[in-house]
Amino acid sequence: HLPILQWEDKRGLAFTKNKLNYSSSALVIPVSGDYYVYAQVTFRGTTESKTNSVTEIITKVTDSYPEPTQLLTGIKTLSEKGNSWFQPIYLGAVVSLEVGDKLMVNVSDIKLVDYTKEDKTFFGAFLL
Amino acid sequence: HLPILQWEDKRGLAFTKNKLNYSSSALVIPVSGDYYVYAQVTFRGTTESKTNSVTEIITKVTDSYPEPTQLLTGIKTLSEKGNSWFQPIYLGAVVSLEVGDKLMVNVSDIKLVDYTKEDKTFFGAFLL
Amino acid sequence: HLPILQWEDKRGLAFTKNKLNYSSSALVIPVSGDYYVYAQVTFRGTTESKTNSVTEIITKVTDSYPEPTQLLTGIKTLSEKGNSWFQPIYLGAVVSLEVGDKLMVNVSDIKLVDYTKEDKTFFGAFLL
Amino acid sequence: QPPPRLRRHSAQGRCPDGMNWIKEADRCCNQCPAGTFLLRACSNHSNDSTCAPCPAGTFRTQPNTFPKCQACHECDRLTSQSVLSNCSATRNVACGCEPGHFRNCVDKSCSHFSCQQCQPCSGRLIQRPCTEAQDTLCGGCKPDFYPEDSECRPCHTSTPETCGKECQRVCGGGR
Amino acid sequence: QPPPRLRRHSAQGRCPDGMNWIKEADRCCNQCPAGTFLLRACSNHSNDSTCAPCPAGTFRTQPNTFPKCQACHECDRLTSQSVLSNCSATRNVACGCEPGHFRNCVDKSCSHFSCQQCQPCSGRLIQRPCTEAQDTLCGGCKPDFYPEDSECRPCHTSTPETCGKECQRVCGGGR
Repeated sequence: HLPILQWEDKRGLAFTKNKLNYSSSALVIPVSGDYYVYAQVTFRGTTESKTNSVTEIITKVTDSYPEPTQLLTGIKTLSEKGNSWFQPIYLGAVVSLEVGDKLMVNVSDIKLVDYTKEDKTFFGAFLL
Repeated sequence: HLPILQWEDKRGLAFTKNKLNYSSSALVIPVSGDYYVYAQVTFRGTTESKTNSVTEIITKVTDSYPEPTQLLTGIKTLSEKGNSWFQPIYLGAVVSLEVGDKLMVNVSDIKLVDYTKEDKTFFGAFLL
Repeated sequence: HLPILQWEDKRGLAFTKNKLNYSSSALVIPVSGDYYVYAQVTFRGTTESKTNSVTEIITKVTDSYPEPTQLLTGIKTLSEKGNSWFQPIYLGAVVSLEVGDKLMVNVSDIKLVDYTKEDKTFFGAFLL
Repeated sequence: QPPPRLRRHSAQGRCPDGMNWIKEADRCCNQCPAGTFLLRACSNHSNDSTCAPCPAGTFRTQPNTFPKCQACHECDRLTSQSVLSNCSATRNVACGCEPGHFRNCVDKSCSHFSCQQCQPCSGRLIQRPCTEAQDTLCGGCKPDFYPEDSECRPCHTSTPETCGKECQRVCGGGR
Repeated sequence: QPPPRLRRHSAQGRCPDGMNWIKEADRCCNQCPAGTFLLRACSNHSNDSTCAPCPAGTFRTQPNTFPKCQACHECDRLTSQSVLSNCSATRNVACGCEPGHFRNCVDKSCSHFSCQQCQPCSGRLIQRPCTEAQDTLCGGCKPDFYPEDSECRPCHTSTPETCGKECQRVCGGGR
């Protein structure tokens, strides 16, 4: 599977509440229901990065099932000229989740993720 | 008008509830109010596609009014080098809707819509 | 700081309610709480625009604090071939806000913002 | 010895193999086999859940207690993909390339690919034939073909005037 | 003369300098100094708020009554940025370029930049040295170097056959 991103859940703008906790790279669903789940990843690279596409996937893992489910996917091919490039991908939608489900964000290449500012790459969910 | 996309509303991750039903390509509003409406379309093509832009529009149709209203529009010009390209467009916002209003998604070219996986192209709404 | 966009808050699809008012380029928070804040800016230019990137930032200003806080940022480098180009950037996330906080949208270059249609560039927030 | 009530809760999530904790039933129930989904949780008199087959266009590859099956993917006709194996109740569709095409991967994991026509190596030897994964690898010119502007031309089409050094070397002097 | 009760509310937001209106306390409280955040609002008996230092990795540059500090940014190793000054409780990290690199701004405000290697001006005079803000500006050829296909070549490497007009002009005829 594609690498999983790790997230800050306390410092700066980050927060968790109502038992929707973050643990080992995942948001853990405390109550079954419909959630609006969203994430933005800003990818960035240089001419050396030699990448022709970037992908962001929000995935659901259920303990009792051996395979993760891909909930939302954003894939963008790149044709950048400059020596450095930036490409944000935002994803968001309503999904039905069960208590204990884990939400994670996978990316095609962790080295290309812009981790430098909290307002450029973020991940969250709220119960409807 | 631009072609209207058809959607799956039962299988896999798709679902409808609280009488927000899907019929003939449209989500039908059961209760007047403010809704967060969103849609992502992943466009994809090859060098033969010879397209220089893609457009996604979320439209509202009211039975009593002859013209559709464009609620949200995403337009992106393309300058892709590779022999195949991918371009997702996400749209989302709060709009005031009346009972009976129909929400649809129009695209510039249906052939360029990536229909192959449910996590790449999706459409939904929820009452605030 | 980057230029601040001004918005229409009454005509067409635009509206404000529940005391979440718009005044001097900002949405003013009436009640402390967690809000889903979002904005899309469609940038457009011509070959003469000679721009190699566009940036959209949703910012928070608190009267009692002299510096604005950048909440959400979307930056995209451009490598457009055609004589005119379009590039939408959508941003959205949950942020904790206090009564009296002001939300604004800054952009890298106001001349490049497509203000011609209300469905292409929009800004909003709702209390969870 | 934790109080029995507690133990019942602490059992949440830890069920014997082949069984899952079902919140509605507040107990462990048998998993539904691959290719089916959970129609109704087991009740107090039997461990057996009521399972139903995945509707057409959906699948489940593993035993589960999900209320729904997963939607099958589709192969992308626009990029000349072909169906290697149809979606079944227990397996997603598998997509490959039409004959005479190879996979041009968009991303490293090649989960996104377009099918590109294999190059014909006209007038050349085929060093490595086209496969699903790679384009044909063309070698040098075939016998009775001579190289000119990165192409291989048949000797018989050359004329004394047009037959340069390379042509003569390959096609013989008796022109 | 508005009724007193109303005036108390109208006082909301207008506190003396160095104090902020705190809704929970329903009164003005002292601001917490830069580098700290508001742990607990002041109570009725004293104006003093309870402040706590910003945890590691966070900062506040100004006096405030925020419940949290801001998260420090990080410098971007992938684009050869270097730390000019670390994040402290009162100041965000400051990023620049590693030695021998200059800032290649992505946007006008240069809040996004990648660090590009300074060009070496091999065989040329340096008209303006490389700085954090700009690449080296190379001038004409150094003494004993002659220009050829937009490069400067050392005279000693030229031979009578290769020493063209420019070479002779610079390196002298006595080749």
